[in-house]
Amino acid sequence: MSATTNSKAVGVETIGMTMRFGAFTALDDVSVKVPASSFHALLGENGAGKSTLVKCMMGFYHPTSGDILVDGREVAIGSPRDASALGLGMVYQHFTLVPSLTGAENLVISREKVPGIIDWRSERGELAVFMERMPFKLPLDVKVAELAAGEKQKLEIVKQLYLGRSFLVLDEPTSVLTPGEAQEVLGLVRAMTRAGGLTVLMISHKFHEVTAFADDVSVLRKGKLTGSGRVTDLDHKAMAAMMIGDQPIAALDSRAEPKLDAEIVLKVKALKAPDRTGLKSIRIEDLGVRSGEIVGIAGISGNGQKEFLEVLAGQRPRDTGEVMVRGTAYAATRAEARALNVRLILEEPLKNACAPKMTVAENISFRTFDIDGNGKPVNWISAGAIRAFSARLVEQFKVKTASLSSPIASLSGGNVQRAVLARELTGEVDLLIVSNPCFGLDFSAVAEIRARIMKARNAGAAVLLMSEDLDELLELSDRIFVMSDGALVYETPIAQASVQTIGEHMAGHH
Amino acid sequence: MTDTVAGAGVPATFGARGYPAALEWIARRAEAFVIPLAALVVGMALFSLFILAVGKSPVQLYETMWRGGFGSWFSIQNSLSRSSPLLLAALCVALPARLGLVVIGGEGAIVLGGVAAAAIGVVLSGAPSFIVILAMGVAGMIAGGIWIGAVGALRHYRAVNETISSLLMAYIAIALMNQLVEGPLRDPASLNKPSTHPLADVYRIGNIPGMEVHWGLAVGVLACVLSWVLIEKTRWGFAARIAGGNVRAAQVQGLAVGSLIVGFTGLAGAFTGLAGMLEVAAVQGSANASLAAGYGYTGILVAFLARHNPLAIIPVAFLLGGIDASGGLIQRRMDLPDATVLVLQGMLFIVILFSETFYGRFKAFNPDLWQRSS
Amino acid sequence: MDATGIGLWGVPLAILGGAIRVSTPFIFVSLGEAITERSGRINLGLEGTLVFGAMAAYAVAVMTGSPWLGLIAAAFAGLCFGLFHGWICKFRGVNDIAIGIAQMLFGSGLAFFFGKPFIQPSAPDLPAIPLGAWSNIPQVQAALDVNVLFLIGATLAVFLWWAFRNTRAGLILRVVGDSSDAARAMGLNPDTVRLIATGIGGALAGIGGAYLSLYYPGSWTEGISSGQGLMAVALVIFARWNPLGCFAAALLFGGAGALGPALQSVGVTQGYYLFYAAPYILTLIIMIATSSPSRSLAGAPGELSITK
Amino acid sequence: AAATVGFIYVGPKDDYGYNQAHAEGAAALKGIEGISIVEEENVPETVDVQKTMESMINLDGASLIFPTSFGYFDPHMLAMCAKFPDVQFRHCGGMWNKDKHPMNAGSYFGYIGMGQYLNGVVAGHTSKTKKLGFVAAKPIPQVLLNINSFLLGARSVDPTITCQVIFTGEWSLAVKEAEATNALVDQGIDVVTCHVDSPKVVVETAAGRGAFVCGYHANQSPLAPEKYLTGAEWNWAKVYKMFVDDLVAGKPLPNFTRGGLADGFVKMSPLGPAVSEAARKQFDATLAEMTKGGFSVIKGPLKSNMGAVVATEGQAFAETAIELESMDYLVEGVVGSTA
Ligand SMILES: Nc1ncnc2c1ncn2[C@@H]1O[C@H](COP(=O)(O)OP(=O)(O)OP(=O)(O)O)[C@@H](O)[C@H]1O
Ligand SMILES: Nc1ncnc2c1ncn2[C@@H]1O[C@H](COP(=O)(O)OP(=O)(O)OP(=O)(O)O)[C@@H](O)[C@H]1O
Ligand SMILES: [Mg+2]
Ligand SMILES: [Mg+2]
Repeated sequence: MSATTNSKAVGVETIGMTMRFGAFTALDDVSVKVPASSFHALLGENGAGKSTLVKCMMGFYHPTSGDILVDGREVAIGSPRDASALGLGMVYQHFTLVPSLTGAENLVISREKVPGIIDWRSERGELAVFMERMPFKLPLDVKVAELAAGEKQKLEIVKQLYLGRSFLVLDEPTSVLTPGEAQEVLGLVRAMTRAGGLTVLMISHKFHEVTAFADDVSVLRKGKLTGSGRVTDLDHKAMAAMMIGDQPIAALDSRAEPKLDAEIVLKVKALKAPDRTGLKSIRIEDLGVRSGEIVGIAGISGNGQKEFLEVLAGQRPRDTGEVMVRGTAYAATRAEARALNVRLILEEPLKNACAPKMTVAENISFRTFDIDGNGKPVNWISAGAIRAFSARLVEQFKVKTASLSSPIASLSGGNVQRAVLARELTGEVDLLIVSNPCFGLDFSAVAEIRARIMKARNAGAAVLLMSEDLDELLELSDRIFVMSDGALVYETPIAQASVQTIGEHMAGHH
Repeated sequence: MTDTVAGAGVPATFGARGYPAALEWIARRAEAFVIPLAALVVGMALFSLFILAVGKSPVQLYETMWRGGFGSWFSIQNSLSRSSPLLLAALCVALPARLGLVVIGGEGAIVLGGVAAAAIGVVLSGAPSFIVILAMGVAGMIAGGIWIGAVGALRHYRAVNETISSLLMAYIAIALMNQLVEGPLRDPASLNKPSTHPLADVYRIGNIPGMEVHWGLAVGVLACVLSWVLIEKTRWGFAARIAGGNVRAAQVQGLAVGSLIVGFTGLAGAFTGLAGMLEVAAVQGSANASLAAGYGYTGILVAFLARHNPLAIIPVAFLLGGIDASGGLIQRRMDLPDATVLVLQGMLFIVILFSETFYGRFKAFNPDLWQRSS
Repeated sequence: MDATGIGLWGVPLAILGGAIRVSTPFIFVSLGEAITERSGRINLGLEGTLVFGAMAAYAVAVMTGSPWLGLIAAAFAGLCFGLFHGWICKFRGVNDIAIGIAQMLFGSGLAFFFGKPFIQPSAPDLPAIPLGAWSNIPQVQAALDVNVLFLIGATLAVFLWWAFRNTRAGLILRVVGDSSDAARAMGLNPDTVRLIATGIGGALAGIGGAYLSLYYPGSWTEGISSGQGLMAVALVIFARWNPLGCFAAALLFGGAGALGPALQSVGVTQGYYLFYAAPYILTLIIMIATSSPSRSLAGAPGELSITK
Repeated sequence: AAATVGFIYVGPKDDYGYNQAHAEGAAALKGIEGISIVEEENVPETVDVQKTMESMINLDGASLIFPTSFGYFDPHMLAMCAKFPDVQFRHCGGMWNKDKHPMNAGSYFGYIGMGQYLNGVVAGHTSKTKKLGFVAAKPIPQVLLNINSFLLGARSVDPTITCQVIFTGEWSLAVKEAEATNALVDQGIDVVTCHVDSPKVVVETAAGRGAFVCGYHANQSPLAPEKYLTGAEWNWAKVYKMFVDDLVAGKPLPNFTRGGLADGFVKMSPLGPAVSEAARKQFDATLAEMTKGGFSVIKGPLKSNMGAVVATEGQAFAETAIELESMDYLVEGVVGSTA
């Protein structure tokens, strides 16, 4: 087998890469040089062309023009197989593990040379030896579908190491990891670059990661290379300027003073519901969110946040307990949500909050298609009214779309989330339930979304914010809870919050 | 990517690119007609090769087909008659498809709808005819609605795959129909063709005035139009499209997905049950094994060819009826077996379905890509 | 009970014999379809493939006198149908379910068209292995007269079950069926894999058809298949894409199908239509009992349109 | 006078059974001067058959139509009779009734029960186990009469013989027919016959299991030369010729035509090699008696298998007896049920 971690690092260089999708130029004459054994960061807004660039390097896309040099030699990379043969590997932005295969199967089948008949006994033995050398333990015998997001991401990276890559591309590798896990993963590859066994090209939206781990940085903007340099020479502001030019970044409203006696909008009492395995259950003893405050819920993914959210969204039956919104029992029906002004913003909106093939206009009108201007229910759909309504919101929330009748799936992730924000934050909002709203988005989009949430809070909405991003929670919340093993195990007001203590509770060390 | 909402600041009669709005409107809609028609022609050309290969004349074949299916008022009525049950049967597939469900067991709703209608017709015998006919229609719709609605309910509440359950239930329905028609509901006078008691003539549905086609055609067309209005113009249709596009998003919006699924499958089944009732009231005069004539299965094809658009079902069903009608003449005139028509249908439909790959490929149909060389 | 009949024992024996006799086409079609669906495509057209396979096998057997050549012809014809489906469905926007339905018509139509001259002649049968030779009861001998294809089918089921986890080809198939993106990132071409998988599926369906016309019931008529092909495709979902499950489902279907005639033969003569519906009722009940809304369809290939 | 005659079949023309028997009859007309034949196969008993008849009339100018399937009569053929009073319709099955039905309609049928009785005679001689089997589609009078005749023929040889019947529920269902045949043979039955549209599968399966078979509809002896005893066949050529001769001669066509062995509407397949001398003798004798006329299959004392008296001592139903056409019982000795 080919699993070695002590191969020799190679350098990769692109020269004049240009990639067109139809009439649209996603990459325009981009030349980037990543020397062997370096840790290179690639920055850029959403849609700047970062993923496109690295996919061209991997043979996943065939560039319109441009060349690739590996260790100074020009090579032809026609498919991911060719890249693999050259020692080039990539952890894709969207998982490329096969959900119904086990970890071990995923590792073995990704190898370049797989025997016709696989001798699992010896493979397992060799995998066990290999895993010994890895800094984290992973269950290799369960289906990938059953792994938590963080575990999947680690497995993606382990897979690349297992394949003995000399050059590794990481496309937003830490977006689903906790800060601790991110440290661990990036630390590992950083150490390998230092040891001369690996070259890393990382795409990230997180400046602090870039500063902490990378040697060099290149920045793309609208498909063009707008700058590059040593990380040590650049501060965050300079990088941001290269990314977005001098366009302004949405600033967070200053936090209005919380009123301690404000109405409790959301009240959850003695809630018990089965989790997705059906074997365990989540239990929320007592949770209240007042008008004008943001209550954050921290936790490592897979500790019941998703189930809690599903209960609040009416997608999961509960065994016992009650959910009250402004004093009335709430079962998340459309009528209740409308009467009580409850809104939801979820991660990965295309998967959770939109109908991908319906148009932008239709998606924006999901909340309002069945009422008229005065909130009265109507039975007839008016295409004109839907267009007019969504045209206004598209403009107001700066959603970039070719037209209102484009399918929403053709928008970039950031713009999909903007469209959802437009839908959910329009009109009166008394309770806002938010989950990982900025997942995978660039910093300007993130800033804008956070600003909108804060604005809603200041306008009197009660906000329940579940996030795996501790920075986000610390930035936005008034109080923070930690969810672990299906229960809220710790509560702290923001003033006393310590990353240390929260982290310990998240890890279940209490 | 960069331009935002189209149309802003441009005079209403001109589109964003300065072409007359009417031209853009036509261009956008022309695609849905031009591509399938072109496919039809290509399919027919391919079939010509087949016909040449077996030593017959394609010219004669198409001439015969035209005469048998479309060439005269008689032929057109013949085609319309054959297409009328297909309209309702196709809705059994097209409506659930809006919710992302693939239902293939419409045959079950047809036979049970027919049996229920026949039974009610006999029970109410003696009552005024419009009441009986109405009651039969309702009975057929309830029976079909329950049958296919159950498929939807099983899908939503027990996660039973609707494709297989609807197929299984179609077989079960046919067995049930046979058992009832040869057992408790049998008219002892129906000697060699076990049937329910025949409907009195006053309870029979006649032809549309001026046509040799029974009212089922009008009912079918009306049902297609209503279904289209339901899907495209009402909040339930909109909600169903959301649920079909992404169940999770629909749930988050507080839409009652379960009710939508049961409602739409139930309605689909009801329309199909009505097809059974029409077979009884307009054609057979009683319920018997002839109810299981395969309309439910042909309906699947019609719905897929119509891309689950209820309005498109109307011409597609007519095309199918026409091919079917001309099949007889082909047998008689050209000494070709009945299977010729199956081969023709298979070829045509494969080509038409394949033509879907050309949607969105032609600039002529997409005004967004038009550029004025100014 | 007299010496010649076996009375009530006939029922279990008929179920066993029926399971062996009737299940074989279901086994082949559903195993073929399991391969196809595991690659992320669904081919509803196997009914047409089955019927054409039956015709082709019979015709070639009549013309050459060799049932084995007939079998090969059926497999080859099925392969062609499968490859066609696999090829045409790779184009963007082409719906695999719809193409399958059209191919159902096309396959049956071609079979009926070219099969006319072969309804009258008799073709040699595929041989059976007298596994019941140890018994001196003729009924047992008859029930255990097992056609080689049944044994091949059983072996194939076990082999596929093993191969899906233990061979490169099996893993590649599952990768492609579960995630096209993952497959592409590994440098696999999903379209090619699906083409091959659909081709194999078609070939197996053709063999299932050959069994119908060359062994049981062993003649070519236009009514030779009463929807076995379509039902077998549905059984794959029922079997959760597991080859052993397909085998078990086919046996269940064959066995339950023998219930109606067997019960009548021992004098249970009321309500035979309902007995005939037993396979469908039983399958539906098992499906309802084993499905649960809190779990998605376990084992469903991620790229499969019908379960998405 | 040139005339066009239309034939409509419910299944494929070459099914080795019911439809083939009619198609052979139609084929026999093809040489007749001034007559052209149009045929359509696989026409379901729905509005399709109405439109097919209309199309034959409107587009082919058919003046005489034979819709051959039983289910075509009511309502389909009757509707067309009313619509086209100048066209003659003759339906196979014997449902026409001059009090109820128009005069341009009519029916023809053959007394094939007699043939099944002869099948039974041979079967009774051949069976060692004294158990016969019958694979039947549906429990309708025609089928019940065939089953009863088959058993009574056998009982004329040995009154202890029984006949097991299995209904498949459909006119054409290959696998089920094969299963039914296997189930019968498993019960020790050694002679099988059937009444389904296409007996091919039953004949081949039974012979394959080593049982003897009697055919139906058409001559199936090439399918099982060793095991085929005899068979009750239609001889529609004779009937159709009769009609067409009248048509050509310009005579009015009869509305109600029936006949049996004596009239040549029905014939028997040549006796197979397995038929014993004794069987041959009784077969010939019975056939002669039938041809002479006045032979009754159903005659008293006779009970149904539910114990009801169906014919009292001295009561006999000739083949033409109208009572036989609403038969709803299986006679004593038949194992099976009518519902
Ligand atoms: N398959 C495709 N077809 C058409 N256009 C594409 C395709 N893939 C990418 N694009 C276009 O190329 C642009 C660059 O996309 P890319 O995925 O490279 O962005 P990115 O820099 O990786 O953004 P993110 O930070 O969101 O990952 C996008 O705006 C998109 O419009
Ligand atoms: N059907 C389509 N037609 C045109 N463009 C498409 C289509 N599907 C996807 N795209 C383009 O491909 C990209 C999908 O990639 P992705 O979702 O990663 O977006 P992105 O460019 O990376 O932006 P973001 O970071 O906001 O997600 C979109 O930006 C979109 O412009
Ligand atoms: Mg990207
Ligand atoms: Mg992205």
